[in-house]
Amino acid sequence: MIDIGGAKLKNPFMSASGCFGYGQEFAKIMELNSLGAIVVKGVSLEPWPGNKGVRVAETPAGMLNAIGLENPGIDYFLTHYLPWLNEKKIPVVVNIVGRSVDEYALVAQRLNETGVTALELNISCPNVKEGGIAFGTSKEKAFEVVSAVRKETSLPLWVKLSPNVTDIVEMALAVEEAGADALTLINTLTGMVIDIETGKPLLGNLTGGLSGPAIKPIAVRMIYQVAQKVKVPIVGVGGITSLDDALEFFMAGASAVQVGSALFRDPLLLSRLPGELESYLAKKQTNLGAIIGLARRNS
Amino acid sequence: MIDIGGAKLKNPFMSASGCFGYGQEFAKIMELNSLGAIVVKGVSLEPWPGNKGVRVAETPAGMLNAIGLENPGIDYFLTHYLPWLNEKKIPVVVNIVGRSVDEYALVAQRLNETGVTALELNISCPNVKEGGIAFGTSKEKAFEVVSAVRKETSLPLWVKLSPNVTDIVEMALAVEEAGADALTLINTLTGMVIDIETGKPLLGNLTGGLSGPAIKPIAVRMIYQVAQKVKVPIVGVGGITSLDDALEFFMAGASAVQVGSALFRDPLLLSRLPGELESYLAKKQTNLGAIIGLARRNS
Amino acid sequence: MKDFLLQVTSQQELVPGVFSLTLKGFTQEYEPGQFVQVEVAENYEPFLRRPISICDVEDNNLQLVYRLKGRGTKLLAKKKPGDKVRVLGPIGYGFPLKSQRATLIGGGIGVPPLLGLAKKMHGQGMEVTALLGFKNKEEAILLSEFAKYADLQVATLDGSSGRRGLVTELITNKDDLVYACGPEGLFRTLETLGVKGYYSLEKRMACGVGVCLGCNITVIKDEKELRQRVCHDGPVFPIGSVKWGD
Amino acid sequence: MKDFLLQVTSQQELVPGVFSLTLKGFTQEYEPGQFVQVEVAENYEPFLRRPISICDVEDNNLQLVYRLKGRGTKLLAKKKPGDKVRVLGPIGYGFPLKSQRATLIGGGIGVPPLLGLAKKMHGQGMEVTALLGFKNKEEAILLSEFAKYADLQVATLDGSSGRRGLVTELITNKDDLVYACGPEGLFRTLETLGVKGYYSLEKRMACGVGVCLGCNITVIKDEKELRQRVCHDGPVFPIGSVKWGD
Ligand SMILES: Cc1cc2nc3c(=O)[nH]c(=O)nc-3n(C[C@H](O)[C@H](O)[C@H](O)COP(=O)(O)OP(=O)(O)OC[C@H]3O[C@@H](n4cnc5c(N)ncnc54)[C@H](O)[C@@H]3O)c2cc1C
Ligand SMILES: Cc1cc2nc3c(=O)[nH]c(=O)nc-3n(C[C@H](O)[C@H](O)[C@H](O)COP(=O)(O)OP(=O)(O)OC[C@H]3O[C@@H](n4cnc5c(N)ncnc54)[C@H](O)[C@@H]3O)c2cc1C
Ligand SMILES: Cc1cc2nc3c(=O)[nH]c(=O)nc-3n(C[C@H](O)[C@H](O)[C@H](O)COP(=O)(O)O)c2cc1C
Ligand SMILES: Cc1cc2nc3c(=O)[nH]c(=O)nc-3n(C[C@H](O)[C@H](O)[C@H](O)COP(=O)(O)O)c2cc1C
Ligand code: FES
Ligand code: FES
Repeated sequence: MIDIGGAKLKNPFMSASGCFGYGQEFAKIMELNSLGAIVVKGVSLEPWPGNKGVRVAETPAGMLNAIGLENPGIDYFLTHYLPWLNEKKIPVVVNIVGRSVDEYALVAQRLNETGVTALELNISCPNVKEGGIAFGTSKEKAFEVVSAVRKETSLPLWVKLSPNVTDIVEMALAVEEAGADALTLINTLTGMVIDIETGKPLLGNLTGGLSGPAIKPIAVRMIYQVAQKVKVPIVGVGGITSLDDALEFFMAGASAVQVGSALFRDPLLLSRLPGELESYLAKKQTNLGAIIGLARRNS
Repeated sequence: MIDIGGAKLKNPFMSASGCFGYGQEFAKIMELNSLGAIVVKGVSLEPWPGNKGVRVAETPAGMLNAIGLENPGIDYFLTHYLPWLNEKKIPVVVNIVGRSVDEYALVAQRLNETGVTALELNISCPNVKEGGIAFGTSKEKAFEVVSAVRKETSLPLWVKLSPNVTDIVEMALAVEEAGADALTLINTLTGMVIDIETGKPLLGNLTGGLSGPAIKPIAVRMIYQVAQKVKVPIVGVGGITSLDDALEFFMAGASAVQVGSALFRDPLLLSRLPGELESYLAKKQTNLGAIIGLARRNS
Repeated sequence: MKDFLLQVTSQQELVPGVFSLTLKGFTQEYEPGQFVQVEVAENYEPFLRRPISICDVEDNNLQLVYRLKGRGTKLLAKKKPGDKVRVLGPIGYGFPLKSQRATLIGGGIGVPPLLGLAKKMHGQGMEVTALLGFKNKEEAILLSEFAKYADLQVATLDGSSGRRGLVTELITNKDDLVYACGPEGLFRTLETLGVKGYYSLEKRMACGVGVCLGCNITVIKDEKELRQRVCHDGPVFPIGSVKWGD
Repeated sequence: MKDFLLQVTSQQELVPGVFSLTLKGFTQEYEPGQFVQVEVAENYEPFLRRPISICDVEDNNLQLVYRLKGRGTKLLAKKKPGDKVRVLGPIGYGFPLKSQRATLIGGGIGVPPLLGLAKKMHGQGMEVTALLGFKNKEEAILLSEFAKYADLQVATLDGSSGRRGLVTELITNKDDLVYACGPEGLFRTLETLGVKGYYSLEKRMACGVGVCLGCNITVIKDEKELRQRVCHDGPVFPIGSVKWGD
């Protein structure tokens, strides 16, 4: 058993939020039970319609998405998706999105006593009440939203950081101080693709979030830097496509990892990873604990 | 003729600093005259030895470099490289690096009356005098170093911004106010590769700068955002491998572009681009001016 | 739905720029109108799979007909017999069969998925009319195949084959249930004409299986606006149900 | 130096995991010890070219011998006769010929570039001894080729071919000028033995042509420390001149 800030997982592999829906589609092609946990698509207080126009674009070794956090809201999640997931006895981590501190807090509150395993705050959302600056790019705002949610929940509280910042360590320390039990690193980097045929940005939203192998070196670097400074465990995410990639994340300091856009090209990846890790550990006669943070201890 | 903050170039294609040396090697396989300008490897006041150990690593659709700005210093540059370049009558843009405001200013001063076409300040260097924070990640420090150099030179002054910041527009506005004649966007993103065989970061310097196609969507986004806010022209760089890529940069708002790591896989790319652009413009019956910023006007 | 590693048995250029690829070992049942997600490169360049409609399946041989567009289809066209290709499918909901007569309307590269449909309808004893539209004679594909299963009529923009004009001008019986595949303009014309039936949509996709919400559109059902995924809830939707430009 | 688009004429697995690739149309003169930068994929995955030493050139046919290591060499091994490969070269400075007698010392995958050298020396009427070291008999390559141009002696770690032990144990004449290629350990042993001559270095490269400074090392020349690029100023350096671990 792996313990990520109080959440107990049977293996360190999870789906990344927004890349696995609420589990029902992938259940048709794999055993959801092979996952350490499912991290569901971001859930907000009310339903969000998301962005108009083209929402995904391919980029070199990656992609942009501008879904705009479309989701049916917490009530619908609780009545339509969670019961099914609970029945399957899979640990569920609920990714939470909001446009104000209150919205985050209210969603968190609604998840008490629902049997979910952990909360993951996606603080990359713009704070509409205060000028639209994302909670995830200001350490004061991040501190504020995490503190507010902390008051509402005793569930394991993970906070997912945005890489679009000058100093990731400062952000990590702020949310740790505010009461986060674990950190998820990293969300997407903001990017743009221009369609040279039309001379316009391809995405309806103009910009989108860059994910996939392209961002892996940035994720590994941020995890390495943050792991040296915080005491809480880190969940690594960003460009993982194979066990070798996951090992880089563990060695950088992640205690568990999430796989996102790689599932779009290799939908069975998450069903293979736990077994591949076991074989690797057996062959090397070691254990996961010895690998986590190895690169920091070695250098 | 293209005018980039007072620098006159016959076409909008340049080498990116650090990816073309001082021109002598590429001169063996191509006509240097086909370039709009050569941007030379960063030059400092004294010789810098650079980093130890492995200095380059391949990443998905890109690479990391941790050269550590090795260079023989401004005196050597002036006596050994510049005369040869001047003889060839190629516009030379000198990329300047320093560890303190004074170092930048002194290098700039030495370049007066030398016939160079423009200066490009690489402000991604750490400010060793003040705690090692890079000039390029603090708008106050960026303002300070650009102002100091501005006082020493009447040459066209380009400032090359680091993408490792929360708010690229804020940085751009600060250096514009400090007197920059043009902005170069973007330098590399900080990343890390871990060698899972040894369990150590692969690069001697631990982290390195990510370049190549992987970062293209981030460069395009930053150029698009900055072009809306500044009056000075923008030189785009980051992941360009083809004319199509360059067109994205022009449409985002770049008036000229630089090509860096793509030269390592396609060394003749820069010799083809000017002709390809001409054919494209002729076919579309348009001109470069009409394309620059098109995506901003269209959206 | 299953992730198959299939072997190429044939790759043929039907007309310049349009290829027919046959892959053996596709052992799942499918409904015409469903599609597959094709991995075009073993490394992640390009990164995403490509959605391609199922044209036909015969003896577990999956036939895909696709037009060269960008990098992905270019790489697909390089596959040779013996090469392996990863294919996830079948995906989505196909065309529902609801009557004894049907008019299939295909435009350009929208024609292929209607072939399997014509074949299935013909097999069930239905009376099938196939109206196929192309730019010109040089781009007309699959005509002899359609002729086996349907009363075939062709329109080309330049009149080089069949009637000159738009494929929708071939419609004579507006009461037939229509099954359409082609560009958005064709679908809008069908809506204007007021015909009933189904169309098969395209939208840029990432996952192709309903988890990323990259392909969402708004659909009107029972006078209510619903958010639907083209990949998972479609790609076939009732004519007139889609809110365009969303 | 030129950027060639060469056609594969043969691809052969010499021993498990070691391939010999021949490409036609390499029309430039070269010095043994020089290398080429090979583009292994047409798209940018992997992104960088791979440096491979020139093993031999005969009638403009470039022969490269390489060992499977990671993604790049794996892709290279998939090239078939008729495929085109981009190759930039020849790069760097080769082995200088300075005497009438020479001992070539190769270890493992360091052996191939010495073949062209042996051939050239033999062609100039020099007396050549070739000492080649391998892990075992199964990994021994190019023996019959070397035998044509040199007095050949082999060592293997397990004694399965030639003498059992390190290749450096085969050295009898310490006065010969030595030309070495192999792992760093071999080079350090040569330095300890105090022999004179040249070794050919490897370091991770990006550009391979001297512009990125990715492969810089410190070299001692006339008692002064110099920064040199393995790709552009080497890959051949005088034995004893390199400051290791830099
Ligand atoms: C459900 C569905 C079924 C399809 N069936 C067929 C078919 O049977 N035959 C056929 O020729 N084409 C079909 N298409 C279109 C086909 O998917 C695109 O032509 C193809 O993805 C282009 O890839 P590319 O790399 O060649 O082009 P690029 O333009 O380089 O592709 C770049 C990105 O945009 C996406 N993209 C580009 N055009 C389209 C498009 N029209 N629809 C969706 N995504 C697109 C690509 O998938 C890729 O992610 C279908 C599309 C969908 C959604
Ligand atoms: C001047 C020179 C000449 C060489 N000649 C030969 C030869 O004749 N035959 C042969 O088999 N090998 C030779 N090598 C080593 C060869 O370049 C590497 O084995 C090869 O690049 C590995 O690529 P990969 O993608 O298979 O491995 P990966 O490990 O996946 O490569 C990842 C990255 O590391 C680099 N890299 C990995 N190993 C080495 C290495 N040993 N040296 C330099 N870069 C490396 C790759 O080029 C690539 O950029 C030579 C290297 C140099 C520098
Ligand atoms: C289509 C898509 C939707 C996403 N939705 C969310 C989301 O709702 N909440 C969130 O925190 N992250 C979301 N992400 C970010 C991923 O969870 C992950 O952090 C990022 O994609 C990097 O990982 P990857 O490279 O493995 O995809 C989304 C990513 C993608 C590609
Ligand atoms: C090997 C290497 C060395 C570089 N050296 C410098 C430098 O000295 N000064 C500088 O401003 N940028 C330097 N850069 C950054 C490039 O000029 C460019 O901004 C970056 O690589 C992104 O462009 P690209 O993706 O086209 O390579 C270097 C990049 C590389 C790959
Ligand atoms: S493409 Fe992902 S939901 Fe349709
Ligand atoms: S590899 Fe670029 S200088 Fe040697």
